[in-house]
Amino acid sequence: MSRIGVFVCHCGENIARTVDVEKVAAEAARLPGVAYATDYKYMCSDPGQNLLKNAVAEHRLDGIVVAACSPRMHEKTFRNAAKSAGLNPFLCEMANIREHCSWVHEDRDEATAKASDIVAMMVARVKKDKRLVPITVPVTKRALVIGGGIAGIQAALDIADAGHQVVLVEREPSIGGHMAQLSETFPTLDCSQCIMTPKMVDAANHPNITLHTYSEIESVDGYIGNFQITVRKKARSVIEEKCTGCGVCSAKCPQKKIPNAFDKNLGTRPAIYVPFPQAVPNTPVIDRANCTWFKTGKCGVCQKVCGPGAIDYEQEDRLIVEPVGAIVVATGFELYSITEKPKGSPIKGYGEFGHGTIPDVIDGLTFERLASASGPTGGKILRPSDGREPKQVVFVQCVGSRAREKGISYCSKICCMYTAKHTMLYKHKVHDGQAYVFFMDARTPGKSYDEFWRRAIEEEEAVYIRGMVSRLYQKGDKIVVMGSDVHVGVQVEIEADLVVLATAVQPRAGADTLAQKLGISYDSYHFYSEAHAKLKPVECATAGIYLAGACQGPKDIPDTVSQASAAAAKVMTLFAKDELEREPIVAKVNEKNCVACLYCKKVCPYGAVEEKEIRDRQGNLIRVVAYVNPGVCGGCGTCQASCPSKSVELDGYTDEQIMAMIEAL
Amino acid sequence: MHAHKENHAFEPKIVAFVCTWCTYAGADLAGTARLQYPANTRVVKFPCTGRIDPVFILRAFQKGADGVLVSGCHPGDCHYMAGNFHARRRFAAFRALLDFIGVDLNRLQFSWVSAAEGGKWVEVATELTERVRAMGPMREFRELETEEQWSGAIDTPELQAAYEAIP
Amino acid sequence: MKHSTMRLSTETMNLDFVKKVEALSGSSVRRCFQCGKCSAGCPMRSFMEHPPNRIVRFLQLGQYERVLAGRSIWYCASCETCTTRCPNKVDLAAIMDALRKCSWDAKGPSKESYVQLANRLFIDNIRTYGRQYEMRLAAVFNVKSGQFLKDLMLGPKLITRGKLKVFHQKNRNMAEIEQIFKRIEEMRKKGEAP
Amino acid sequence: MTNTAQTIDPALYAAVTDAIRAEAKKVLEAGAAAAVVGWQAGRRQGTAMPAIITDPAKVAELIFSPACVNNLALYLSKAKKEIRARGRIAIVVKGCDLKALVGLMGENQLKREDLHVIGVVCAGVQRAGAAKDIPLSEETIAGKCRECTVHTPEGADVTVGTLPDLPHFTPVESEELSRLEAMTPAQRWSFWKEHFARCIRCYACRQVCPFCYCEQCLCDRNRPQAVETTPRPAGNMAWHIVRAMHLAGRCAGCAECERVCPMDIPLNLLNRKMAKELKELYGHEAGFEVKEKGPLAQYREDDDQSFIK
Amino acid sequence: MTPAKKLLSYSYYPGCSLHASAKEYDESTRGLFKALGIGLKEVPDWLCCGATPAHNVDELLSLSLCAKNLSLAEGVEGDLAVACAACFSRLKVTQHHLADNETKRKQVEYAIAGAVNLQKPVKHLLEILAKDFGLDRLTEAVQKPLSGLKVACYYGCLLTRPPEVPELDCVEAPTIMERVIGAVGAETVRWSHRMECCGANFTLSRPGVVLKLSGSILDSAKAAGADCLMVACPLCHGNLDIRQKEIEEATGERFGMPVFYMTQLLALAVGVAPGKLGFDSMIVNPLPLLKEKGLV
Repeated sequence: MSRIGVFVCHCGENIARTVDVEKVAAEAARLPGVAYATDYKYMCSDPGQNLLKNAVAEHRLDGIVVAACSPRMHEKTFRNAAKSAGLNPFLCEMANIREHCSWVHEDRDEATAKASDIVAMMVARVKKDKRLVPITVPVTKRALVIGGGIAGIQAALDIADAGHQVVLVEREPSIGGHMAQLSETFPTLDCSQCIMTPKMVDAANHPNITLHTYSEIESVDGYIGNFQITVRKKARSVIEEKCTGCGVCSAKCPQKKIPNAFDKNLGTRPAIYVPFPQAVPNTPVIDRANCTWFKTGKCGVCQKVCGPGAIDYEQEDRLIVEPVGAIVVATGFELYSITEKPKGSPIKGYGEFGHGTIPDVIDGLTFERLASASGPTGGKILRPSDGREPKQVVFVQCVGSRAREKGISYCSKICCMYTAKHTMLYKHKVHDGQAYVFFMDARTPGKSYDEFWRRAIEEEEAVYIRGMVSRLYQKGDKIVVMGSDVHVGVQVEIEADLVVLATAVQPRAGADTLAQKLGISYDSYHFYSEAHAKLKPVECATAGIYLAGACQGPKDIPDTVSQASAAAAKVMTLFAKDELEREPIVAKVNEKNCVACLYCKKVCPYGAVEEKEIRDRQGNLIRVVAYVNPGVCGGCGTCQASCPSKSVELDGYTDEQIMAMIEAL
Repeated sequence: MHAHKENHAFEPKIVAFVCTWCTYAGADLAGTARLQYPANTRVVKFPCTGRIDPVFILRAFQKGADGVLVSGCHPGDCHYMAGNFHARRRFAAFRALLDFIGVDLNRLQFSWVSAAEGGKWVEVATELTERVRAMGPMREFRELETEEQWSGAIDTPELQAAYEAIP
Repeated sequence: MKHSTMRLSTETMNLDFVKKVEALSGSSVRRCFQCGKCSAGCPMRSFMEHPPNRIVRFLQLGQYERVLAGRSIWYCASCETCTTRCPNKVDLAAIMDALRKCSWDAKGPSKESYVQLANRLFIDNIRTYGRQYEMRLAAVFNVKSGQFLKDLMLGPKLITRGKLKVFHQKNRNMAEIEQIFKRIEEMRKKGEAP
Repeated sequence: MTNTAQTIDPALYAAVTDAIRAEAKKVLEAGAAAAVVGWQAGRRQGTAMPAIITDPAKVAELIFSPACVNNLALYLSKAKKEIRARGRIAIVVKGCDLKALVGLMGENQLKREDLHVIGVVCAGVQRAGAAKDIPLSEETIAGKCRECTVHTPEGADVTVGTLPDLPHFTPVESEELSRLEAMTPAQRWSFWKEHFARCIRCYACRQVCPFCYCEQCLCDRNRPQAVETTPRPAGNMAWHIVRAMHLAGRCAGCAECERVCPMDIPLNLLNRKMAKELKELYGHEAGFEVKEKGPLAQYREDDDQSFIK
Repeated sequence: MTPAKKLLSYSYYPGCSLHASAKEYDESTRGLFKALGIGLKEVPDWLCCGATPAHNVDELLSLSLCAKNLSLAEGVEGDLAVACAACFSRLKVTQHHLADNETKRKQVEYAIAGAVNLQKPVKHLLEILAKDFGLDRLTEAVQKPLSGLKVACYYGCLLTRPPEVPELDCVEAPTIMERVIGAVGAETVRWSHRMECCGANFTLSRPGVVLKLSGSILDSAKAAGADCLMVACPLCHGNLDIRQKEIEEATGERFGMPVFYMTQLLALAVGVAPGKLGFDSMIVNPLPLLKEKGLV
């Protein structure tokens, strides 16, 4: 006969107001196998937990049901209490009579009856509970950071400074990300390159950081503490070890007119190139699609001029396997494009803004390149169409953002501030120019942010018009902006020389594919999902994977850096232990009954099921059975539901436990 | 005390099989938001809808449930990536079988309720409770429990009395 | 009324009217966040006393009198530019239709009688002839609106170019047309249709 | 294809019998198979029973006749499992039996390379209780054979026999299925309730099913007890529901369960219904090709979920 | 390249205007289709679609009228070809709307005492020419290329709106008219007011509106260097052609810009006799322009 203790919590008034807790305890006491039942005002308080611990000793309890709040709230608390009372923590269960009962029902009799039922179900369950021992797995104290923008660099530096090895993987030929493209940064207007470049160099030179640029994640295996990452190092056609970064190859390359994506195609670059002068590593890459050698088999100039002989046309992609214990995902964002999207894409372009066909309608990042001292115009604001200095510039905010019609309903968060910054930069560079901004709401929460926005209006004389733009069209060499001012209720028409659209912040293309490789979840826009919006903002629901920066949602630089450091701190917390404990909610195979139909293997989302051969002492194969690798098992139990003979059982959710609950109804 | 409360002649027993990550959390959210719904639902928590064996549904009906609710994460949101996709097929087949056996499928509800959908949990639980209330008790399985072999019907006064005595 | 203080209370905000408009139009009113894109592109804005976004704003505040009393709703050309470009999928063109119907059913407290008159004659024409006969439409409009000389110069020009038919044949579906009108009236009488 | 005669010409069976014997002799003598699983004449006139022949001299015992109802796949999945230890086995299969073999291969119970499959062209077999030794007709042919689509097995190592013209038979099984589908749930419930109430839980259906090869059946377990084991209506209902569910997407329709049922419960109706549903839902048909994953072991992200709120 | 020639045949809903003020649209449509070998059979005793006035004040009436026309069209084989942009929009909206809304569908079904035909494909002439017939075949059929003629294609409001309903082309930046007229050799101009409102049915009640809106359309087309406008809607045509003189008087600017129905130009290009295209019923005489370009 079991000796179960039942502890009914009042939760102050939260439960006791609608549930007659004394009655629940009294009825519980009458249940078979219950040795002790009581109620208490706050079970989770120190005295409450002591009450529980004393009762375990006094009544020699071999199982506990705490009828209180949701197990999601306090299961850990009470299991720890049980543990310190000498009881296996998995013999402690919670009956949720708050969230599932007292808070959702008003009738006291009904709520009390329901609470008693819930307690009875949990008592029946706890009788079938087994003692479980947490599983320990060793931790590989090496971290992978995916993405070499400011988020990835910050996270990598923090982890490396703490003394751990870091593998930093970047898709582009250079690290730096979007921040390397920016001119100045709000709200202080310090030069982006000046604060970014030193960090890039630090990351590259750090003894604990291994840098893989021009590389992508091929596959991810394993689990927290024990991931195996396969990195695809794309063929650079340049041997990194040999290259000195002298730049002769780029200078001599006969292909010069390739649009430079880093400069938003405003400038050009050769076929063998570094994306920008401050690139890290300063090792060029051959753009094979545009290289004469690769297109025609003729040329070879770069190879001829390279002193160290670093050019290798035969180079192939390489796959490198990196064992790591934790992963920081920092893949960043890209800007929404107003061009017409292919059929089937949920995102629509802006036909009313010309679908991107009007040359002097540009996006915010293009404006950054125009304003950047290291940009294609040397920091002069010049129109892409004719290179003239625009005297009337119209900025339009919320293009794509907050527009459910266009497939995006969220606020991109950074545009209000960078548009204010743009008006200032413009005014600083074109003193006789006038900036106009069409906006819906100015969202400027943040330290010194609102003051910054006000400064754009009050001191830099930007004209802010509250209202949206219906249409843009070319008229001669001007762009007619048809907008409205909803404050005065009139239509506004501006003949602009340049129009800058603050287009929406979106996750990187391919964010979903990477998420599938990592086994992390993402929202309908493909932003990665954190485990808890408030309390676990940098953790993924998948253990051992952390998020930093705009891949999780639109973020400005201060927020991104904070989150990157937070993710790094989480990695360090993980690395502070040599071994990890995890809940032993894993499936086990009853080898006696298993007939190896391998239904379990077919449905396992984790690939945790293997075939195991049972041999006799002579080594003859007797039969094959299924085997669940407890390190890989995620604990979903799909195998058990699928197994015809129930020869695989999920600890913590066995058929016995569940049937007992159903039967207690 | 509660003037607005209606007195029903029949209070159905509803068993809800839910996954811990989405629907259980959604039901918690309904609690946190103090949304009200009928007190007929009894929740059995699973790690994932993928763990829910059709046998449990059958067992619940046999043990006196008047309605069964099965609920988990929306497709694509499964904490275990694909548990709910497997569950979806399994339940599609199982409900076809129950229908063919002659169980009124209005007593069996499947839903996706995410951790954020406290309101939807309330809606689903309320709707099923009220629908089953209108249908009356699940007599079919309960009658089977009372019957002995070879007895096609409750045709003796003793059996009738025994049936009436079932709570 | 135009400039008087808007006193807001649950009594002065007629939200039932808003719900009716939402039901008739099949479009949410609340969803609008007043970005003003509708007004920016509205070809008829300069003829209206309230720009389209303000019409929606008045509805959000339950101020239906201000909407129905104005001429804005009758100056909407149903070009659907607003609906097409609304970032929030507010179907303003349908809301305008719904408002006109409300005004029409209430026998029009609006100032804009010419447009209403033209609409009424147009629909009467359908009921009587099954099709439009522009000559008749224009002539009756001018008589009823008291603008006997309007477009006087255009008429003969059009007739000589065969553009206005002076005579017309009866449509063989006339009885059915009448039935459609009758059944709609009947449904409305029974409260089965809006 | 249709003939005007009302019976099936028995010449087919005699021809097939000869061919089986020749093939069996060949493979045994050549050592290509350690044993041949087939049918031999039963003790009573006009009956047949399974046979395992290892001696080439005894191949003349093998026969094929309308009485060869047994699905021999059973003899590889569980009944005479030990013979598999002898090496490669030759097995004589009708089209419906081959479907079971294919299913078992998909479930890792058999390997194709371990088998020498002798497919026989089959025009049909007898229904249970039919008069023996007369040509098959509307009166005597088994229900499953009336709508058979696999008279000629595909994918065997050798296939023997030529299909004669067949008379038209009433498709009683699909008619019965449609009749049930047209009923109200309450009517269906009382239909099944009456049938299941008769069940004596002899488990002949389980014994004869090639797919019921579990070491321990869920329904025999008592910790926890998922299904009541005594032959009472409640447990019977549960047993038949669990059985149908476990066979869903796997059962290839040999209808042996129904044939062996001493209480005449129309078990194959349940199997047919599940097969039909899974075909409609997921386009799955059991037994035509070796599939690594059955319909309930895989999914598509866009599977129907119209029944889920 | 060219797909195998197939015989195309359509049921035809001309709409009220095409029997009156826009008769040249009707004539040229029939002429064009005959020349291209496309069958066209008028729906007998069709009714007015209700146009803008009906849905303006009485949606149910508007839907019922269109639904009635759809069921009348059921009797005539082939997809329903519609010339007038307004009728096209109303018929499409009716199908789109009633497919989604069961309540309204029931009401309409009661009003017209029959089922609503949601299946009959409703197609604008442009769609038939560009998609069903094909631009390659159109080019092949050209006898008199319109080379040298600079055309401003004017879409107006209802050819592509409301979004998601007509599915004719991109709702904001359509090119179907340019592609069709380009296929017969005309030059098209890039201009800004292709989809601005002309003032529509205010032509009767508030002509002042029309003068302003249509005025800016003409202005923009002229500034872009167009010789003429091409339209696919009788109402737009009315405002731009019939009222052009008044607009000139009001603005003091001289346009003299002929306004063609697209079928007139296409028919001319495929060799239909100019006399059959109703050029004489246009208020702004197009003949001088056509003579200048050597097209008549």
